Amino acid sequence: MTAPAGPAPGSAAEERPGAAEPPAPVIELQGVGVGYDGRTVLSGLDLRLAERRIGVIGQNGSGKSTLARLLNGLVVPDEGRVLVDGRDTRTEGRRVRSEVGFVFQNPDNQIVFPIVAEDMAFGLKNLGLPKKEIPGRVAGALESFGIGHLAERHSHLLSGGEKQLVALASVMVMRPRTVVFDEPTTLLDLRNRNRIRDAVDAMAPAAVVVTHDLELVSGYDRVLVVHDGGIAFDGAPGEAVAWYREHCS
Amino acid sequence: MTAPAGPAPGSAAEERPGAAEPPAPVIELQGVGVGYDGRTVLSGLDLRLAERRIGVIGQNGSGKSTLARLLNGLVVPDEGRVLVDGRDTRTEGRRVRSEVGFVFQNPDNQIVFPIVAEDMAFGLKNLGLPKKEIPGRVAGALESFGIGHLAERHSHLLSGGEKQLVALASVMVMRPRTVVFDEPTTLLDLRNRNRIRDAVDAMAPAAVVVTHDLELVSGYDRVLVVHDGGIAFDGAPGEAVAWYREHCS
Amino acid sequence: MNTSLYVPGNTPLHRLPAGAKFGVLFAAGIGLFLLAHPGVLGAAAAVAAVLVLSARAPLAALRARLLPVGVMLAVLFAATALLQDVPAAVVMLLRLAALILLALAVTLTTRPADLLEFFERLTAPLARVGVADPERISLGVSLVLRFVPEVFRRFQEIREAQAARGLKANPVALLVPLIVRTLKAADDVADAIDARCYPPPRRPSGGARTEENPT
Amino acid sequence: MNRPQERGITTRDVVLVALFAAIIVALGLVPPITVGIVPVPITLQTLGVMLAGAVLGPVRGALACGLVVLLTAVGLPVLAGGRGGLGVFAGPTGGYLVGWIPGALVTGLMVKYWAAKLTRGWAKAGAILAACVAGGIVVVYALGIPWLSVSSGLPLREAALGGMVFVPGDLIKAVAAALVAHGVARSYSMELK
Ligand SMILES: Nc1ncnc2c1ncn2[C@@H]1O[C@H](COP(=O)(O)OP(=O)(O)OP(=O)(O)O)[C@@H](O)[C@H]1O
Ligand SMILES: Nc1ncnc2c1ncn2[C@@H]1O[C@H](COP(=O)(O)OP(=O)(O)OP(=O)(O)O)[C@@H](O)[C@H]1O
Ligand SMILES: O=C(O)CCCC[C@@H]1SC[C@@H]2NC(=O)N[C@@H]21
Ligand SMILES: [Mg+2]
Ligand SMILES: [Mg+2]
Repeated sequence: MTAPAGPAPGSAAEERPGAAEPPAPVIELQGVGVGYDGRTVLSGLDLRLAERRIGVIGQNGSGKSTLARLLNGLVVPDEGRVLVDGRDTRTEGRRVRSEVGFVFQNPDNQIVFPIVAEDMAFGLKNLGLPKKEIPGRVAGALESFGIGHLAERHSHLLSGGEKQLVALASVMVMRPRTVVFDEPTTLLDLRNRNRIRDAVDAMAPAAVVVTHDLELVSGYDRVLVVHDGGIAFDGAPGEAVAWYREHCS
Repeated sequence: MTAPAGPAPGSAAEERPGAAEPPAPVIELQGVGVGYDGRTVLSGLDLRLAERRIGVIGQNGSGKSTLARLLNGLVVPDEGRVLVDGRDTRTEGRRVRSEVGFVFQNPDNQIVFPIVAEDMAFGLKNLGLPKKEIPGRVAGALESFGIGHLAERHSHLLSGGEKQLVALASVMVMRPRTVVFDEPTTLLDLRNRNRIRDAVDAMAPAAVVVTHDLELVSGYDRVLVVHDGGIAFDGAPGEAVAWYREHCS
Repeated sequence: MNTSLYVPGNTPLHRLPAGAKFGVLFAAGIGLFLLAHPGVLGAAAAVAAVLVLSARAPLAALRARLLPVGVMLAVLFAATALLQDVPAAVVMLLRLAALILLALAVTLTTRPADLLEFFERLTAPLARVGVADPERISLGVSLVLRFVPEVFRRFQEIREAQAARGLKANPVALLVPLIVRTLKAADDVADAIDARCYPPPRRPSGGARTEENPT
Repeated sequence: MNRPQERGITTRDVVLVALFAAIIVALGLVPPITVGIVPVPITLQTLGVMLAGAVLGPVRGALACGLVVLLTAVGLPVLAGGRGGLGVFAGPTGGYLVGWIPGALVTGLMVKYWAAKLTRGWAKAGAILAACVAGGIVVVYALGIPWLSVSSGLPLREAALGGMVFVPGDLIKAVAAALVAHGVARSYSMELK
């Protein structure tokens, strides 16, 4: 019902490797409301996201995925607007999506071509990158996640963890400045989950991570709890998780 | 690599409600080996399962789902045999499946009828139950999980948690003596996960639960760690989880 | 979505057995094509419309269902009027409207389960000579109803995933993962069905299926 | 294979047939276009018919189409534009609709016994295309055009000429179906049946 404003956005000092990263784009939600078939999912949302690691938690159906999709224009608001570095996601969707990448829960959805390298190249061709540059970029992205050896493999025959890493690489190859993750570790075991966690922690772009895995966000700069159509809590990870455990289980 | 035999099967005393349960069927694996397309997944497995709550953990691709499917004859071994109360799953598959129910990870793929009540009735029809008895049994099973109000709803419009409860109820309505679960909570949030956990804890039949959620199995009688084609550890939950954390992450 | 066409309720049409409704629909289908009198056809269409309304379906659902049909009929009407003449077009319009509304009335008020049972009885003679297996047909039918919304949802997920990678909508790029995912899902669905002891024990009049373990 | 033995049509076959029928139905949710004066819609569902044969094989492909036809017959709105019911069979598109069944069968036979045996990528894709054209166009039209003539009262020649408006669209669909089927075969190996 009520949506108590949490403490001010986290201010945890950052000591991440590769500190020379470009600043994260500023994502602003102004009076945002979204509904499906007339049923309101999120309403009156005002948010300014600029931290490098932001977690989003909340119950099934609370609207986390909807919020995530708003950030790069996959969903456009019914009311209000979403600005990424001042660009409206409604009118400049394609441009916004080239800056804000998205990794989904189920990597199968993202795979278009059967061979890993082919699939990654496909995304770059769509960006209009010169042909000559593509193989280098693809190899580089795969290497940076330690999966160079998968380049010629069949995407659909990879293990769950490998697939998720490939999906992540296929987004990173496009050099987004922020990556939004919607439950990237749900299908994974401990080791694969840790691989993804480490990959996310180490990567240069900023990240917004939607997850049910409350440990994942423990070192983040800021955590939002989505509840009852709004952000019910907004603050440091420890307090956010405590609030969520108390109010939502 | 090595598969040290763990300590003897757990012996934790049981204090579960509804203690008048029928004894769990005894499931025996004798020299079981399984592979797909010539690649060995499990080999030389000898196991005797008779505890009321058994957990199975292990890495992605280690063969947990394969092991689970062996227990009710959905997969039959290439070598050796699986006996449920002395019945071979290869030759008496149908009979075994009426005693050993199965709940899958993804409820989207196990609810096969468009209306909830129809889906519940499906298994009962397959058991050859007289038509008149079906509606009563269906209503009873739904009530026992507190989801009587969902009977006439469209399956595809349920939330993830509701779907998994319906899937569970549609197995329980067949009155199995053991239920095998293959990661029943992976797609769920905290609250829905707890609903499923509580439902599993409270139900009368015995349970074998495959999961990546290590907390889920903490109160179980026995936990198996599947690794490198065999059972690498077999014992009490705390030790099994510790072994898994140490060797597999 | 087509699975939500059935509207739970307790109107007289709901209570009528599925077989009777289909019998009437079938007979009407043939009858309406033998008739060509606009008055009679108009009356039939009116009766059909009343039957649809008697199902007490939400108006929004009805409108969504009837709109595309209306457009199709309008085009057909124009085509027939141009190619032949207006009276012929009127006859065609009333005839098809009557049939479509009747079919809709049946769909709105018949539970898929009842519909399936009716198929089973309908195909029983075929089953006896081993051509069809009623059990399998009815399972197939309900699976289609169950999975159309699922396929649609997956389609949207895939389109979204591709848009997020900057891809423009491309039917080939959309369909390949959709079909691969569907083929993979089929394994899980089949397992879930087998796990619930499918197929049912053979009935005395049953089909020609070979049981895994007779007795 | 370590699944329990089952003879003939397995549960998995039933599920594959049904799920593919669901894809064909879902393709009908994309709004159909009606061209000119010929009262038959251009629909993406024919793409699904070609795919059913090419991906599942002749028997399962034909069964998937048969299931869609059955659902239509009992009055479910499974065709493009939310149409269904016995009226469709009596209407101008009834012949095409019934033609889907042998159409998928022929496509499936050609893919199974010819295209699938080719090894070079482009040769295989070309053979699948030929199979889609033969089954999804030639066979479907062979039933569709005569019935169009009967139900609309047009002479056969005019009906055939009118039917030609679908050729460009159907050729594009055949190319798309061949590319998709080829892509699927590369991603997921499955025996055709
Ligand atoms: N495309 C859609 N059409 C209709 N309703 C939708 C759609 N997407 C989401 N919803 C509904 O909106 C609500 C919020 O959905 P959303 O997916 O954002 O929740 P979530 O917090 O991500 O849940 P989960 O933890 O289960 O992923 C839910 O009630 C859902 O059913
Ligand atoms: N039907 C199949 N055909 C071919 N290979 C298979 C099949 N099912 C499983 N496998 C392979 O067998 C191995 C074990 O699979 P299984 O599904 O049992 O693992 P799991 O422990 O359940 O993994 P996860 O935690 O990801 O669910 C994997 O390498 C998998 O790729
Ligand atoms: O929807 C119907 O009423 C049946 C479909 C008939 C459509 C035919 S099939 C061949 C040709 N190609 C099209 O795109 N439409 C027609
Ligand atoms: Mg979500
Ligand atoms: Mg598994």
